[in-house]
Amino acid sequence: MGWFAKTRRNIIPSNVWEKCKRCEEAIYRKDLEKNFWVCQKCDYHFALPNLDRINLLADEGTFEEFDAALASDDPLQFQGVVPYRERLKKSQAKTLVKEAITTGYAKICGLPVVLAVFNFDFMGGSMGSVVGEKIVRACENAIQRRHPFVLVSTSGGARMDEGILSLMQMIKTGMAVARLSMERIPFISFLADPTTGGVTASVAMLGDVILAEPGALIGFAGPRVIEQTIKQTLPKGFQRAEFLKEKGVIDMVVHRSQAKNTVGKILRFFA
Amino acid sequence: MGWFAKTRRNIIPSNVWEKCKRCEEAIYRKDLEKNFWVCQKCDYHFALPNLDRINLLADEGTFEEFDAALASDDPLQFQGVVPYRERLKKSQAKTLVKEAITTGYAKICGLPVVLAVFNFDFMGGSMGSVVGEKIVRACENAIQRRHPFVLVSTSGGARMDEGILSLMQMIKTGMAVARLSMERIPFISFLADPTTGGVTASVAMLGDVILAEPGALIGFAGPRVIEQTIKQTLPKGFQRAEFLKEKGVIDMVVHRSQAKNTVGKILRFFA
Amino acid sequence: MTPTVHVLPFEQHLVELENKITELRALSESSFLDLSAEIETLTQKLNASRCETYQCLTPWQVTQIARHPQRPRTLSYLERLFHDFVELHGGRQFPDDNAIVCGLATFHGEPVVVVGHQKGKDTEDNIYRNFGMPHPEGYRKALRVMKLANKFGRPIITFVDTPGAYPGLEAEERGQAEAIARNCLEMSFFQVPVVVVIVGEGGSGGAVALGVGDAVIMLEYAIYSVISPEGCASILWKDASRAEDAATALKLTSQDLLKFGVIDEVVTEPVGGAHRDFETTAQNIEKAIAKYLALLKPMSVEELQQRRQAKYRQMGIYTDQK
Amino acid sequence: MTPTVHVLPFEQHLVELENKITELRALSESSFLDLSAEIETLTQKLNASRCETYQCLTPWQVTQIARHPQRPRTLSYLERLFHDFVELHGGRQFPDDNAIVCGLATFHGEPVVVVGHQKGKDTEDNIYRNFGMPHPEGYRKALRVMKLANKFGRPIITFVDTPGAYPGLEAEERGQAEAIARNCLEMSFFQVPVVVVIVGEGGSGGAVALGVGDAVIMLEYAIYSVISPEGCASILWKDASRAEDAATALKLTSQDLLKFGVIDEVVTEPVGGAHRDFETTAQNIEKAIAKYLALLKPMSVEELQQRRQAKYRQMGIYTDQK
Ligand SMILES: [Zn+2]
Ligand SMILES: [Zn+2]
Repeated sequence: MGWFAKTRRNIIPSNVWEKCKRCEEAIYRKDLEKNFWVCQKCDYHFALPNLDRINLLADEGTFEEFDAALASDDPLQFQGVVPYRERLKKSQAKTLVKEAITTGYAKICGLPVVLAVFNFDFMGGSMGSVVGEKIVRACENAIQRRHPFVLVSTSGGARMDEGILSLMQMIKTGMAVARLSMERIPFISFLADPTTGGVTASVAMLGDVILAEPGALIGFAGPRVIEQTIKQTLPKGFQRAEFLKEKGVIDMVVHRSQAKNTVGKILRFFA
Repeated sequence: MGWFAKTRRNIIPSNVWEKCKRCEEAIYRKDLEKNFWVCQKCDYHFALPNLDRINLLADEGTFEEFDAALASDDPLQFQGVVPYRERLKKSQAKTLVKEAITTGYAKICGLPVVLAVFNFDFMGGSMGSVVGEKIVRACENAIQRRHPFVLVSTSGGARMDEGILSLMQMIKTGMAVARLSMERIPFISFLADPTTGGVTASVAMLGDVILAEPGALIGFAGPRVIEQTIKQTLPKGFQRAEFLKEKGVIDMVVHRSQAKNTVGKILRFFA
Repeated sequence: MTPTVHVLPFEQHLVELENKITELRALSESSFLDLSAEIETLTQKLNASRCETYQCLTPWQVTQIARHPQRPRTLSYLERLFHDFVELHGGRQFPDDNAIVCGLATFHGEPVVVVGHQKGKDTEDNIYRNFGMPHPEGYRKALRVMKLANKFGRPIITFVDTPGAYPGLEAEERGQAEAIARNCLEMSFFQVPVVVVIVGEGGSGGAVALGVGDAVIMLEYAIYSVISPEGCASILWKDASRAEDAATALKLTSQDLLKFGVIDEVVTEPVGGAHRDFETTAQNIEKAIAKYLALLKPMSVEELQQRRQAKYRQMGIYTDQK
Repeated sequence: MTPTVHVLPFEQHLVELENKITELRALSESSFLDLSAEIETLTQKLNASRCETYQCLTPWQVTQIARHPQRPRTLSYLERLFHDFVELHGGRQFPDDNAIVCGLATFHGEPVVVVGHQKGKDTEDNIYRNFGMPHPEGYRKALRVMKLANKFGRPIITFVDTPGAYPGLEAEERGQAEAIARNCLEMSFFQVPVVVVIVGEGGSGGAVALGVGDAVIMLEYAIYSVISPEGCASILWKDASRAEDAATALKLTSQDLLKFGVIDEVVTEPVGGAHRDFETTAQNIEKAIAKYLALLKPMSVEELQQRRQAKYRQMGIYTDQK
C-alpha cells in the first residue's frame, strides 16, 4: 500500500465511471487508478493527484514528508472576489493539506532523493511564500543529505494573492537551485500538465534534466494571453510537451508508465 | 611616423588614383591614405593593409613585433596548381613578411595591449600552423604581461594547404582563448572584411567584445557555398557586419574613424 | 518651449489651473496689465494643489505615473548619469533585442556594466523597442553582458522598466521561461555588486530577469508587481476595467514594497513625477546608486554572496502551524 | 537474408566474384551437383582479392568507405556499446537538432555522456538528420549535455561523423561560427576525460565542434579533413570532379593523421569496411574506448587539463627562421 492510501483512497469512492477527456471513453475509476490515470484506449494522461504522483514515483513506504505544517499567511490582506484567507481555508479543506506542494524524502528505484510534488488541486498549484519556502527547504535538505532533488511541477504560476512576495519566490527558488548547482546536487525537473507562469520561469526550467508528461501544457504566458496579444489562433500542439521537445526547451517526453523507470535511469547516471 | 612607414610607404607610390568599389569615385591615393582608406564620398571601407591597420590602432611608435621569424613549413608536401612552397615564397616576396598575421606589443590610447593583425594580402589571411602558433604566443604574452589581447581578423579561413594541421589551429587558438579567459585577460576581437571559415569559427568569435567594420563580410560558410546549398540568392546585406549586429552575433559596427577611440574606451573599461 | 507634457486623468484639475496661468501671462504680455499678483496666487494654488494630489496618490494613479509616456527611460539615465557608454548588442546566439539595452560605461569615473529595459519615446520608437517587452534573447543578451561584468569584477547596475515579458508565440518557442529562470540563477552567483533601480514599471517575470540585486532601489512612483493591475482584474473579476481595484489589492507601490522588505530604498521623485523634473530625479538616483556602490564595493565576494543569498532566502511571509 | 550491401565503385570486381559464387550455390542446390570445391576456390579468391584491394586503398577509396551509406552510425554504436541510454533533446534555448544525438548512458557499467553526429540510414532518415550536418543549435545542445557530464564528473565520449557544418542561411544567422568556436573553448576547460571517436567523416568545423579530446581515436577507413575533397578540388582546380586528387593531397586518412599526431590511435576495421562486419568493428572500438577511459579516469583534473592543453599546444608544424 502506498503512502497516500491512508489519506486519500478512503474519501473518494472508486466504483464510479470517469470519462476520458480526449477519446470520451467511459472508464471504470478503479481501472484508471490501476493504470495511474492514463486512458488505456487513447493514452490520454489525466491530471494525476499529488498523492498518486508520489506513489507513482516513490518506492512503496519510503516517502517521509517535510514541513507539512507550513501554511500561508495573508500578507497583503488580499481582497479578491473571495478573500485570500477564505480561499486558503477552502483549499485546505478540499485537499486535506496545508499548501500547494508536498515535499519529502523518498527512494526512487532504490535510490534516495528529495522529492517535491506540486498539488494542482490546491489553488491551481500556485506558488506563494509557502511553496517557495518548501522548495528552498527541500533543496537545502537535498544538499545536506547529498541526495538528488526531484521536482514534479503542475502549477498555474505565481500566487497573485501574495503579490510581490509571490514574485520574489521566483528569485528565491532560482537561488536555491543555484546552490544545488554549486554543490553539484543533481536536479531532475518533471513537468506535468499544466506548468505555466512564474513556476516555469523559475525552478521548473532549471533542472539538469527536464522531463515532461505527454501532452502537458508548458509555458510562461498562458495560451489565452498569447492569443489576445498576437491576435491569432495558436497552432495545434503549441506549448505542449512534444512541441517543446522539438523546440529544444525540454529533454524528453515520458509516458507515465515509464516515469519511474526513466527517473531511476537518470538517477543512476548521477549516483 | 607610424611603424609601417619604414616598410611599406616606400614601395607603393602614393600619387596614383584609386577607384571606390562602391560609388566608383576616383580618389587620390594620398587622400585615401590620410583617411585610413575610407571613401570620403560614400564611406566605403577599403581593405586596410595589415600595416596600416597597426598604425590605425597603435599609438605612434609603440608597436614592437613578436615572432616575425616564424615561417610555414610544408608538412603535407601539398601539391595544388602551384605547390604550397612556391605560394608561400610568392606571398613572402609580395608582402615582405613571413606569414599571414603580425603580432606584437602596442599601446592603444595609452593603454598597453598585445595586438595581432591578420594580413589578408598574405594568402588571403589564411590560418595555418604559423598563424595559429603566433596567436597562441600572443595570448601567452598577454597573460604574462597581463595586457588585454586585441585581434583584428581578416581571413578566408583555414589554410587548406596544411590540411588537418590547419584545422587543428581552430582548437589550438580556441584553447589559447580559454586560457586568456581563465586568467581574466580581456580579449577584444575586431572583424574586418572578410572574416570567414575556420578563423571566424575559432578565435575571432570568442572575443569578450566583438567589433566589426561597416560592411565587413563575416561568416563561417562563404556566400557562394551557401547559395549552392540552398539554391537561392542570398538577401542583400546577408553576412554583413550590420546584419550580424542585428542578429546578435557581434556587439558593434564601428566606423574606421572611430576604431581606435572605441577600442580605447573598451580598454578603459577593462583597465 | 518644452514639449507639452502628457496629462494624466487625475491631473486634469491641475491642467485647468495651468491653463489659467498661461492665459493670464499671455494677457499681461499683450495688454501690459500687471497681473503678477494674480499669477502668483494661482501659481501657489497650483503648486499646493499638485502637492496635495501627489501626497495621497492612489496605487492606480501611481501606476499611471509609472507608465507615463514621457517618464524618463533607461537611456535617459544612461546619458545623464554614465559616461563612455559602449552599447553591446550581441547575445552571440540570438537576434538583438531592442527592448533591452546594455553595455559598458563609467559611473563617477569607475567602470560598470549597465543593463536596462528600454521603452520607446514615441509610437515609432515603441514599436522598435517592443514597448519595453523583451523576448528571451533580450534576457540572454543581458546575461552575457552581466557575465562580462562578473568576469572582470565590474559592478552591475540594472534599470527595470517593463510591462513584462512579451507574451508571444516565438518568445515561448525560444524558451522565455528558461531565460528568465536562468538569469535569476546566474545572478545569484555573481561575484560583483548588483544594484537594481526600478524606474518605471516592474512587470512580473520580465522585471525579475533583471531584478536580482544586492541593493534594489525604486523610484517613488514606480511600481513592481507579480501581475499587471489589468491582468489581475481580468482574473479576479473577469473585467480588466477594474484595474484600479486590482492596483490597490496588489500592493505594488514603492512604499508597499519597502514595507515587505522587497526593496531597500525609495528614491524620492519631484512633485508631479520624474517627467516634470528629470534633473532632480536623476540626481536622486545618482546619489542612491553611489551610496549603494560605496557600501557594496568594499565587500568581499563571500560577504556579497552570503548577504545576497540571505536576503532572498528570507523573502516570503508564512506561518508554521506545527 | 541480410540486406544487399551497397557496392562502391572500386569493389566492382569483387561483386562479380560474389555473384559467381551465388550462382554456383544456387546451381548446386537446384541441381544436386557438388560444386563445393569450385565455390571454395572462388571464395578464397574473393577473400584474397578483397584483402588485396583493402591493403592498398587510395585516399579517395577510403573517403568512399567513410561515406558508405551502410556504414555504422553513432546510434549503431550507442546501441551496441552502451546501456541505459537516455537521449536528451534540450539545448534549452534552440530547436532540437536531429543531426546530433546526445544523452546519458553507461559504458561497462559506468555512467558516461555520449554525443555524436548522426547521419541517416536512408533518404527519409537523412532528411530528418539533415545528412548529419548540424545547425548551431546542435553544437549547443551537445555543449549543454557535455557540461552536464563535466558538472557531475562523468566521462564524455563523442562520435564524429559529419560532412561538416550545414552551409545554410539560418545556420549563419544563428551564429554557427560562434557555436563551433565556443565548443572548442569550453571543451578545453572540461574536468572530465573526453574520448573522441572518429567513425566516418570528420568534416571540418562540424567535426571540430565535437572533436576536442584527451584521446582521439579513429576508425581505419574514416577520414578527417579541413575541407571535403570536392570542396578542395573546386578551389584548386575549379573542378569538383578532381576530388580524387584532392583526397590524396589533403592527407586525410587515419594513417596520415596518426603520423601528424592529430589522433592517438587507429582502430582496425575488418576487411571490406565496418559495414561488412559491424560486430568486429564495434568490439574494436569498445576495446579502444575502454583502454583510454582506463588511462584517463585515474588522472587528476589538473593532470587531465595540463595534458590536454599540452597536446593541442604543440599541434602544427613550422620553422623559426631567426
Ligand atoms: Zn481516452
Ligand atoms: Zn565611395
